[in-house]
Amino acid sequence: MSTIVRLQNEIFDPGQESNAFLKDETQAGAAVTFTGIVRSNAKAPITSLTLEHYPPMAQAQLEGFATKASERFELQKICVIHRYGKMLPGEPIVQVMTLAPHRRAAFEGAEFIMDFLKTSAPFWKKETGINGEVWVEAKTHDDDAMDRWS
Amino acid sequence: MSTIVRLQNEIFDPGQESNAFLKDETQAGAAVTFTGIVRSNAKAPITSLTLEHYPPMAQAQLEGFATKASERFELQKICVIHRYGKMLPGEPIVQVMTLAPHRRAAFEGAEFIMDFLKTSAPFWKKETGINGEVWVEAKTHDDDAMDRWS
Amino acid sequence: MKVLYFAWLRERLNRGEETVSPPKDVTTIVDLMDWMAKNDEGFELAFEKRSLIKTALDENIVDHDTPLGEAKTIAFFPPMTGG
Amino acid sequence: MKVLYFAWLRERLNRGEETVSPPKDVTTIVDLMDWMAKNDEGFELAFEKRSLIKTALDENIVDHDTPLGEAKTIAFFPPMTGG
Repeated sequence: MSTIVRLQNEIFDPGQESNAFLKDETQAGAAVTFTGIVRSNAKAPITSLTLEHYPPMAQAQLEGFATKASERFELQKICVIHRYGKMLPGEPIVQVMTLAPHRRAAFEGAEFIMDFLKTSAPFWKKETGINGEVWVEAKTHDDDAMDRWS
Repeated sequence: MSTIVRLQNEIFDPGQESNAFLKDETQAGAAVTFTGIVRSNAKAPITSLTLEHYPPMAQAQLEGFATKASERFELQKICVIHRYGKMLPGEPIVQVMTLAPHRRAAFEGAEFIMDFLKTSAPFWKKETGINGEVWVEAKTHDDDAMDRWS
Repeated sequence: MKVLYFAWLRERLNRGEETVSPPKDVTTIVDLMDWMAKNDEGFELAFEKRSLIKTALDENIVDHDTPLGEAKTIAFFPPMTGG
Repeated sequence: MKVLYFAWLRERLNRGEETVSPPKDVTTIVDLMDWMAKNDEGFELAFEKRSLIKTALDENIVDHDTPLGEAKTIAFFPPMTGG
Protein backbone atom coordinates (compact mmCIF):
# COMPACT_ATOMS: atom_id res chain seq x y z
CA MET A 1 0.00 0.00 0.00
CA SER A 2 1.30 3.43 -0.85
CA THR A 3 -0.40 6.65 0.16
CA ILE A 4 0.28 10.18 -0.96
CA VAL A 5 -1.46 13.25 0.48
CA ARG A 6 -0.66 16.61 -1.06
CA LEU A 7 -1.92 20.01 0.07
CA GLN A 8 -1.14 22.75 -2.39
CA ASN A 9 -2.05 26.24 -3.46
CA GLU A 10 -1.12 25.73 -7.13
CA ILE A 11 -3.61 24.43 -9.66
CA PHE A 12 -3.09 20.82 -10.79
CA ASP A 13 -3.88 18.99 -14.01
CA PRO A 14 -6.48 16.26 -13.24
CA GLY A 15 -5.60 14.01 -16.17
CA GLN A 16 -1.87 14.36 -15.68
CA GLU A 17 -2.26 13.40 -12.01
CA SER A 18 -4.34 10.34 -12.99
CA ASN A 19 -1.73 9.25 -15.48
CA ALA A 20 1.08 9.68 -12.96
CA PHE A 21 -0.97 7.63 -10.50
CA LEU A 22 -1.53 4.82 -13.04
CA LYS A 23 1.98 4.78 -14.48
CA ASP A 24 3.60 1.34 -14.62
CA GLU A 25 0.77 -0.34 -12.71
CA THR A 26 0.16 -3.84 -14.05
CA GLN A 27 -0.98 -5.60 -10.87
CA ALA A 28 -4.16 -3.59 -10.39
CA GLY A 29 -7.33 -3.92 -12.41
CA ALA A 30 -9.34 -0.91 -11.29
CA ALA A 31 -8.66 2.78 -10.79
CA VAL A 32 -11.14 5.42 -9.65
CA THR A 33 -10.51 9.14 -9.78
CA PHE A 34 -12.80 11.66 -8.13
CA THR A 35 -12.30 15.28 -9.12
CA GLY A 36 -14.07 18.11 -7.33
CA ILE A 37 -14.46 21.22 -9.47
CA VAL A 38 -15.19 24.84 -8.56
CA ARG A 39 -18.78 25.22 -9.63
CA SER A 40 -20.50 28.39 -10.70
CA ASN A 41 -24.27 28.18 -10.89
CA ALA A 42 -25.91 30.10 -13.71
CA LYS A 43 -28.35 31.55 -11.14
CA ALA A 44 -25.73 32.62 -8.61
CA PRO A 45 -22.46 32.93 -10.49
CA ILE A 46 -19.28 33.18 -8.47
CA THR A 47 -16.12 34.88 -9.58
CA SER A 48 -13.81 32.91 -7.29
CA LEU A 49 -13.65 30.46 -4.43
CA THR A 50 -11.19 30.75 -1.56
CA LEU A 51 -10.31 27.82 0.66
CA GLU A 52 -8.96 28.44 4.10
CA HIS A 53 -7.37 25.50 5.89
CA TYR A 54 -5.59 24.42 9.06
CA PRO A 55 -2.41 23.01 7.54
CA PRO A 56 -0.98 20.43 9.98
CA MET A 57 -4.41 19.15 10.94
CA ALA A 58 -5.59 18.96 7.31
CA GLN A 59 -2.54 16.90 6.38
CA ALA A 60 -2.97 14.59 9.40
CA GLN A 61 -6.72 14.13 8.84
CA LEU A 62 -6.35 13.32 5.15
CA GLU A 63 -3.60 10.80 5.91
CA GLY A 64 -5.85 9.32 8.59
CA PHE A 65 -8.80 8.91 6.18
CA ALA A 66 -6.51 7.27 3.63
CA THR A 67 -5.23 4.82 6.26
CA LYS A 68 -8.78 4.00 7.35
CA ALA A 69 -9.79 3.41 3.73
CA SER A 70 -6.82 1.12 3.13
CA GLU A 71 -7.68 -0.91 6.24
CA ARG A 72 -11.28 -1.24 5.20
CA PHE A 73 -11.01 -1.89 1.47
CA GLU A 74 -8.51 -3.87 -0.58
CA LEU A 75 -6.59 -0.93 -2.02
CA GLN A 76 -3.13 -0.92 -3.54
CA LYS A 77 -2.55 2.81 -3.76
CA ILE A 78 -4.22 6.04 -2.66
CA CYS A 79 -3.51 9.62 -3.64
CA VAL A 80 -5.31 12.69 -2.28
CA ILE A 81 -4.61 16.18 -3.59
CA HIS A 82 -6.39 19.13 -1.99
CA ARG A 83 -5.89 22.77 -2.85
CA TYR A 84 -6.19 25.83 -0.64
CA GLY A 85 -6.24 29.53 -1.42
CA LYS A 86 -8.03 31.23 -4.29
CA MET A 87 -9.40 29.36 -7.30
CA LEU A 88 -11.65 30.06 -10.28
CA PRO A 89 -14.80 28.35 -11.64
CA GLY A 90 -13.89 25.22 -13.59
CA GLU A 91 -10.65 24.69 -11.69
CA PRO A 92 -10.10 21.47 -9.74
CA ILE A 93 -10.23 21.76 -5.93
CA VAL A 94 -9.65 18.18 -4.87
CA GLN A 95 -8.73 14.87 -6.43
CA VAL A 96 -8.91 11.45 -4.79
CA MET A 97 -7.47 8.45 -6.62
CA THR A 98 -7.65 4.79 -5.65
CA LEU A 99 -6.15 1.70 -7.23
CA ALA A 100 -7.41 -1.79 -6.41
CA PRO A 101 -7.56 -5.32 -7.80
CA HIS A 102 -11.33 -4.98 -8.19
CA ARG A 103 -13.62 -2.09 -9.05
CA ARG A 104 -15.86 -2.23 -6.00
CA ALA A 105 -12.98 -1.54 -3.60
CA ALA A 106 -11.68 1.27 -5.81
CA PHE A 107 -15.11 2.95 -5.93
CA GLU A 108 -15.82 2.50 -2.23
CA GLY A 109 -12.36 3.61 -1.15
CA ALA A 110 -12.63 6.86 -3.10
CA GLU A 111 -16.17 7.57 -1.91
CA PHE A 112 -15.25 6.79 1.71
CA ILE A 113 -12.33 9.23 1.62
CA MET A 114 -14.47 11.95 0.00
CA ASP A 115 -17.28 11.50 2.55
CA PHE A 116 -14.87 11.88 5.46
CA LEU A 117 -13.02 14.70 3.81
CA LYS A 118 -16.21 16.73 3.29
CA THR A 119 -17.20 16.72 6.94
CA SER A 120 -13.97 16.21 8.86
CA ALA A 121 -11.05 17.78 7.03
CA PRO A 122 -10.36 21.34 8.22
CA PHE A 123 -11.10 23.34 5.07
CA TRP A 124 -13.56 26.19 4.75
CA LYS A 125 -14.92 27.57 1.49
CA LYS A 126 -15.70 31.19 0.85
CA GLU A 127 -17.44 32.18 -2.38
CA THR A 128 -16.84 35.54 -3.99
CA GLY A 129 -19.59 36.78 -6.29
CA ILE A 130 -20.83 40.09 -7.62
CA ASN A 131 -22.68 40.70 -4.34
CA GLY A 132 -19.69 40.11 -2.12
CA GLU A 133 -18.24 37.25 -0.16
CA VAL A 134 -20.04 34.48 1.68
CA TRP A 135 -18.84 31.46 3.69
CA VAL A 136 -20.31 28.24 2.35
CA GLU A 137 -22.53 26.48 4.88
CA ALA A 138 -21.97 22.85 5.82
CA LYS A 139 -24.58 20.46 4.44
CA THR A 140 -26.39 17.93 6.59
CA HIS A 141 -26.44 15.45 3.70
CA ASP A 142 -22.66 15.39 3.93
CA ASP A 143 -22.93 14.25 7.55
CA ASP A 144 -25.41 11.59 6.45
CA ALA A 145 -23.00 10.46 3.75
CA MET A 146 -20.25 10.01 6.32
CA ASP A 147 -22.53 8.25 8.79
CA ARG A 148 -23.36 5.43 6.38
CA TRP A 149 -19.80 4.07 6.79
CA SER A 150 -20.18 3.61 10.54
CA MET B 1 -27.25 15.60 -20.78
CA SER B 2 -24.66 14.53 -23.29
CA THR B 3 -23.54 10.96 -23.78
CA ILE B 4 -20.64 9.59 -25.75
CA VAL B 5 -19.96 5.88 -26.27
CA ARG B 6 -16.80 4.91 -28.13
CA LEU B 7 -15.72 1.41 -29.11
CA GLN B 8 -12.18 1.28 -30.38
CA ASN B 9 -9.24 -0.99 -31.05
CA GLU B 10 -6.59 1.68 -30.44
CA ILE B 11 -5.14 2.34 -27.01
CA PHE B 12 -6.32 5.56 -25.31
CA ASP B 13 -4.71 7.89 -22.79
CA PRO B 14 -6.78 7.79 -19.55
CA GLY B 15 -5.72 11.22 -18.28
CA GLN B 16 -6.10 12.89 -21.65
CA GLU B 17 -9.63 11.49 -21.95
CA SER B 18 -10.49 12.77 -18.44
CA ASN B 19 -9.21 16.21 -19.29
CA ALA B 20 -11.16 16.31 -22.57
CA PHE B 21 -14.25 15.25 -20.61
CA LEU B 22 -13.77 18.00 -17.99
CA LYS B 23 -12.79 20.75 -20.41
CA ASP B 24 -14.73 24.00 -20.00
CA GLU B 25 -17.12 22.53 -17.42
CA THR B 26 -17.99 25.12 -14.80
CA GLN B 27 -21.57 24.04 -13.96
CA ALA B 28 -20.63 20.66 -12.50
CA GLY B 29 -19.01 20.06 -9.15
CA ALA B 30 -18.11 16.38 -9.32
CA ALA B 31 -16.43 14.12 -11.84
CA VAL B 32 -15.73 10.41 -11.47
CA THR B 33 -13.51 8.41 -13.78
CA PHE B 34 -13.30 4.65 -13.64
CA THR B 35 -10.43 3.06 -15.55
CA GLY B 36 -10.18 -0.70 -16.05
CA ILE B 37 -6.63 -1.90 -16.63
CA VAL B 38 -5.23 -5.13 -18.09
CA ARG B 39 -3.97 -6.93 -15.03
CA SER B 40 -1.19 -9.46 -14.89
CA ASN B 41 -0.97 -11.42 -11.66
CA ALA B 42 2.52 -12.22 -10.43
CA LYS B 43 1.39 -15.85 -9.92
CA ALA B 44 -0.18 -16.28 -13.34
CA PRO B 45 1.35 -13.66 -15.59
CA ILE B 46 -0.32 -12.99 -18.91
CA THR B 47 1.40 -11.72 -22.00
CA SER B 48 -1.70 -10.24 -23.59
CA LEU B 49 -5.47 -9.96 -23.37
CA THR B 50 -7.77 -10.15 -26.38
CA LEU B 51 -11.30 -8.82 -26.31
CA GLU B 52 -13.82 -10.14 -28.76
CA HIS B 53 -17.06 -8.20 -29.14
CA TYR B 54 -20.35 -8.03 -31.01
CA PRO B 55 -20.07 -4.52 -32.45
CA PRO B 56 -23.61 -3.22 -33.08
CA MET B 57 -24.98 -4.84 -29.93
CA ALA B 58 -22.06 -3.61 -27.78
CA GLN B 59 -22.64 -0.05 -28.98
CA ALA B 60 -26.40 -0.29 -28.40
CA GLN B 61 -26.03 -1.86 -24.94
CA LEU B 62 -23.50 0.71 -23.72
CA GLU B 63 -25.69 3.55 -24.96
CA GLY B 64 -28.62 1.90 -23.20
CA PHE B 65 -26.75 1.67 -19.86
CA ALA B 66 -25.72 5.31 -20.16
CA THR B 67 -29.33 6.34 -20.78
CA LYS B 68 -30.54 4.30 -17.80
CA ALA B 69 -27.87 5.89 -15.61
CA SER B 70 -28.84 9.39 -16.72
CA GLU B 71 -32.50 8.69 -15.94
CA ARG B 72 -31.68 7.32 -12.52
CA PHE B 73 -29.01 9.77 -11.31
CA GLU B 74 -28.60 13.50 -11.75
CA LEU B 75 -25.82 13.40 -14.34
CA GLN B 76 -24.75 16.14 -16.72
CA LYS B 77 -22.45 14.15 -18.96
CA ILE B 78 -21.40 10.55 -19.51
CA CYS B 79 -18.57 9.10 -21.57
CA VAL B 80 -17.85 5.40 -22.02
CA ILE B 81 -14.80 4.15 -23.92
CA HIS B 82 -14.33 0.42 -24.42
CA ARG B 83 -11.55 -1.24 -26.37
CA TYR B 84 -11.59 -4.50 -28.29
CA GLY B 85 -8.81 -6.57 -29.86
CA LYS B 86 -5.40 -7.29 -28.38
CA MET B 87 -3.95 -5.36 -25.43
CA LEU B 88 -1.02 -5.65 -23.05
CA PRO B 89 -0.74 -5.67 -19.23
CA GLY B 90 -0.99 -2.15 -17.82
CA GLU B 91 -3.00 -0.86 -20.78
CA PRO B 92 -6.47 0.58 -20.21
CA ILE B 93 -9.41 -1.56 -21.40
CA VAL B 94 -12.35 0.58 -20.42
CA GLN B 95 -13.03 4.05 -19.06
CA VAL B 96 -16.33 5.37 -17.72
CA MET B 97 -16.63 9.05 -16.86
CA THR B 98 -19.52 10.86 -15.21
CA LEU B 99 -20.09 14.50 -14.43
CA ALA B 100 -22.70 15.66 -11.92
CA PRO B 101 -23.60 18.57 -9.65
CA HIS B 102 -22.89 16.35 -6.62
CA ARG B 103 -20.41 13.59 -5.92
CA ARG B 104 -22.88 10.88 -4.93
CA ALA B 105 -24.57 10.90 -8.34
CA ALA B 106 -21.23 10.91 -10.14
CA PHE B 107 -19.99 7.89 -8.12
CA GLU B 108 -23.24 5.95 -8.43
CA GLY B 109 -23.64 6.69 -12.14
CA ALA B 110 -20.16 5.38 -12.94
CA GLU B 111 -20.56 2.30 -10.75
CA PHE B 112 -24.01 1.55 -12.21
CA ILE B 113 -22.67 1.68 -15.77
CA MET B 114 -19.69 -0.53 -14.88
CA ASP B 115 -21.88 -3.11 -13.13
CA PHE B 116 -24.15 -3.41 -16.15
CA LEU B 117 -21.27 -3.36 -18.58
CA LYS B 118 -19.53 -6.26 -16.80
CA THR B 119 -22.47 -8.63 -17.10
CA SER B 120 -24.48 -7.41 -20.04
CA ALA B 121 -22.23 -5.84 -22.67
CA PRO B 122 -21.20 -8.34 -25.35
CA PHE B 123 -17.45 -8.52 -24.79
CA TRP B 124 -15.41 -11.65 -24.09
CA LYS B 125 -11.89 -11.72 -22.68
CA LYS B 126 -9.25 -14.24 -23.64
CA GLU B 127 -5.96 -14.27 -21.74
CA THR B 128 -2.75 -15.32 -23.41
CA GLY B 129 0.01 -16.59 -21.10
CA ILE B 130 3.04 -18.79 -21.35
CA ASN B 131 0.82 -21.88 -21.11
CA GLY B 132 -1.49 -20.87 -23.92
CA GLU B 133 -4.83 -19.14 -24.28
CA VAL B 134 -7.82 -19.29 -21.99
CA TRP B 135 -11.25 -17.61 -22.07
CA VAL B 136 -11.95 -15.69 -18.88
CA GLU B 137 -14.92 -17.07 -16.94
CA ALA B 138 -17.79 -14.84 -15.90
CA LYS B 139 -17.91 -14.11 -12.17
CA THR B 140 -21.04 -14.56 -10.11
CA HIS B 141 -20.11 -11.56 -7.96
CA ASP B 142 -20.50 -9.44 -11.09
CA ASP B 143 -24.10 -10.66 -11.39
CA ASP B 144 -24.61 -9.80 -7.72
CA ALA B 145 -23.16 -6.33 -8.31
CA MET B 146 -25.66 -5.72 -11.10
CA ASP B 147 -28.58 -7.11 -9.12
CA ARG B 148 -28.21 -4.57 -6.33
CA TRP B 149 -29.49 -1.83 -8.69
CA SER B 150 -32.79 -3.62 -9.30
CA MET C 1 -31.79 -16.32 -40.74
CA LYS C 2 -28.28 -15.27 -39.83
CA VAL C 3 -26.64 -17.06 -36.88
CA LEU C 4 -23.64 -15.57 -35.05
CA TYR C 5 -21.28 -17.27 -32.61
CA PHE C 6 -18.84 -15.61 -30.23
CA ALA C 7 -15.87 -16.50 -27.99
CA TRP C 8 -15.35 -20.19 -27.20
CA LEU C 9 -18.58 -21.09 -28.96
CA ARG C 10 -17.19 -19.63 -32.17
CA GLU C 11 -13.91 -21.47 -31.67
CA ARG C 12 -15.55 -24.83 -30.96
CA LEU C 13 -17.78 -24.55 -34.00
CA ASN C 14 -14.93 -23.20 -36.05
CA ARG C 15 -17.13 -20.53 -37.61
CA GLY C 16 -18.33 -17.07 -36.57
CA GLU C 17 -21.48 -16.96 -38.63
CA GLU C 18 -23.71 -18.88 -40.96
CA THR C 19 -27.12 -18.66 -42.55
CA VAL C 20 -29.79 -21.20 -41.74
CA SER C 21 -33.28 -21.86 -43.10
CA PRO C 22 -35.14 -23.80 -40.42
CA PRO C 23 -38.48 -25.46 -41.26
CA LYS C 24 -41.72 -23.81 -40.18
CA ASP C 25 -42.21 -25.91 -37.05
CA VAL C 26 -39.07 -24.33 -35.58
CA THR C 27 -40.69 -21.42 -33.76
CA THR C 28 -38.59 -20.77 -30.60
CA ILE C 29 -34.90 -20.54 -29.83
CA VAL C 30 -35.05 -23.94 -28.12
CA ASP C 31 -36.59 -25.39 -31.30
CA LEU C 32 -33.80 -23.85 -33.35
CA MET C 33 -31.09 -25.27 -31.09
CA ASP C 34 -32.72 -28.74 -31.25
CA TRP C 35 -32.98 -28.58 -35.01
CA MET C 36 -29.37 -27.39 -35.46
CA ALA C 37 -28.04 -30.05 -33.04
CA LYS C 38 -29.87 -32.78 -34.98
CA ASN C 39 -28.17 -31.74 -38.22
CA ASP C 40 -24.70 -31.01 -36.89
CA GLU C 41 -22.73 -33.04 -34.37
CA GLY C 42 -20.33 -30.13 -33.72
CA PHE C 43 -23.25 -27.96 -32.74
CA GLU C 44 -24.58 -30.60 -30.36
CA LEU C 45 -21.21 -30.78 -28.58
CA ALA C 46 -20.73 -27.04 -28.43
CA PHE C 47 -24.23 -26.54 -27.06
CA GLU C 48 -24.04 -29.39 -24.56
CA LYS C 49 -24.60 -27.18 -21.52
CA ARG C 50 -27.33 -24.91 -22.79
CA SER C 51 -27.68 -23.10 -19.48
CA LEU C 52 -24.22 -21.63 -20.11
CA ILE C 53 -25.24 -20.15 -23.43
CA LYS C 54 -26.78 -16.73 -23.81
CA THR C 55 -28.82 -15.65 -26.79
CA ALA C 56 -29.59 -12.36 -28.50
CA LEU C 57 -32.32 -11.88 -31.10
CA ASP C 58 -31.58 -8.87 -33.28
CA GLU C 59 -29.11 -7.64 -30.63
CA ASN C 60 -31.44 -7.98 -27.64
CA ILE C 61 -30.69 -10.58 -24.96
CA VAL C 62 -33.62 -12.99 -24.60
CA ASP C 63 -34.43 -16.29 -22.89
CA HIS C 64 -34.21 -19.57 -24.79
CA ASP C 65 -37.97 -20.02 -24.85
CA THR C 66 -38.48 -16.80 -26.80
CA PRO C 67 -40.20 -17.15 -30.21
CA LEU C 68 -37.96 -16.39 -33.18
CA GLY C 69 -40.68 -14.19 -34.70
CA GLU C 70 -39.41 -12.01 -37.50
CA ALA C 71 -35.86 -11.79 -36.14
CA LYS C 72 -33.19 -11.54 -38.83
CA THR C 73 -30.19 -12.37 -36.62
CA ILE C 74 -29.65 -14.69 -33.72
CA ALA C 75 -26.42 -14.65 -31.71
CA PHE C 76 -25.16 -17.38 -29.37
CA PHE C 77 -22.42 -16.64 -26.85
CA PRO C 78 -21.05 -17.50 -23.39
CA PRO C 79 -21.64 -15.21 -20.38
CA MET C 80 -20.07 -11.82 -21.05
CA THR C 81 -16.76 -10.80 -19.50
CA GLY C 82 -16.12 -7.24 -20.64
CA GLY C 83 -14.99 -4.22 -18.68
CA MET D 1 -1.87 27.98 25.40
CA LYS D 2 -2.17 28.86 21.73
CA VAL D 3 -5.68 29.54 20.40
CA LEU D 4 -6.47 29.39 16.67
CA TYR D 5 -9.55 30.66 14.85
CA PHE D 6 -10.66 29.81 11.33
CA ALA D 7 -13.15 30.99 8.67
CA TRP D 8 -15.95 33.32 9.83
CA LEU D 9 -14.87 32.90 13.43
CA ARG D 10 -11.46 34.34 12.54
CA GLU D 11 -13.11 37.18 10.62
CA ARG D 12 -15.53 38.08 13.41
CA LEU D 13 -12.78 38.10 16.01
CA ASN D 14 -10.47 39.88 13.62
CA ARG D 15 -7.55 37.64 14.57
CA GLY D 16 -6.35 34.19 13.54
CA GLU D 17 -4.44 33.30 16.65
CA GLU D 18 -3.54 34.42 20.13
CA THR D 19 -1.93 33.10 23.28
CA VAL D 20 -3.93 32.81 26.49
CA SER D 21 -3.03 31.88 30.06
CA PRO D 22 -6.24 30.76 31.75
CA PRO D 23 -6.35 30.32 35.55
CA LYS D 24 -6.13 26.83 37.03
CA ASP D 25 -9.87 26.40 37.53
CA VAL D 26 -10.31 26.47 33.74
CA THR D 27 -10.05 22.74 33.07
CA THR D 28 -12.35 21.97 30.11
CA ILE D 29 -13.03 23.56 26.74
CA VAL D 30 -16.38 24.86 28.04
CA ASP D 31 -14.53 26.48 30.98
CA LEU D 32 -12.11 28.10 28.55
CA MET D 33 -14.90 29.46 26.37
CA ASP D 34 -16.69 30.85 29.43
CA TRP D 35 -13.51 32.47 30.72
CA MET D 36 -12.66 33.98 27.32
CA ALA D 37 -16.20 35.30 26.82
CA LYS D 38 -16.11 36.95 30.25
CA ASN D 39 -12.97 38.87 29.31
CA ASP D 40 -13.81 39.74 25.73
CA GLU D 41 -17.13 40.96 24.36
CA GLY D 42 -16.10 40.13 20.79
CA PHE D 43 -15.52 36.56 21.80
CA GLU D 44 -18.90 36.33 23.47
CA LEU D 45 -20.64 37.51 20.29
CA ALA D 46 -18.61 35.28 17.99
CA PHE D 47 -19.27 32.25 20.19
CA GLU D 48 -22.96 32.99 20.69
CA LYS D 49 -24.14 29.72 19.14
CA ARG D 50 -21.66 27.30 20.62
CA SER D 51 -23.31 24.28 19.03
CA LEU D 52 -22.12 25.65 15.67
CA ILE D 53 -18.51 25.72 16.75
CA LYS D 54 -16.16 22.80 16.45
CA THR D 55 -13.02 22.41 18.47
CA ALA D 56 -9.69 20.65 17.98
CA LEU D 57 -7.15 20.03 20.75
CA ASP D 58 -3.68 19.58 19.31
CA GLU D 59 -5.27 18.90 15.90
CA ASN D 60 -7.79 16.30 17.06
CA ILE D 61 -11.48 17.10 16.94
CA VAL D 62 -13.02 16.80 20.39
CA ASP D 63 -16.28 17.64 22.20
CA HIS D 64 -16.64 20.83 24.21
CA ASP D 65 -16.66 18.98 27.52
CA THR D 66 -13.17 17.58 26.93
CA PRO D 67 -10.51 18.47 29.52
CA LEU D 68 -7.77 20.73 28.19
CA GLY D 69 -5.12 18.50 29.80
CA GLU D 70 -1.63 19.19 28.51
CA ALA D 71 -2.80 20.42 25.10
CA LYS D 72 -0.58 23.11 23.60
CA THR D 73 -3.01 24.31 20.90
CA ILE D 74 -6.76 24.70 20.74
CA ALA D 75 -8.53 25.55 17.49
CA PHE D 76 -12.08 26.89 17.10
CA PHE D 77 -13.85 26.76 13.75
CA PRO D 78 -17.22 26.40 12.01
CA PRO D 79 -18.32 23.07 10.48
CA MET D 80 -15.91 22.13 7.72
CA THR D 81 -16.74 22.60 4.06
CA GLY D 82 -13.80 21.20 2.13
CA GLY D 83 -13.72 18.92 -0.88
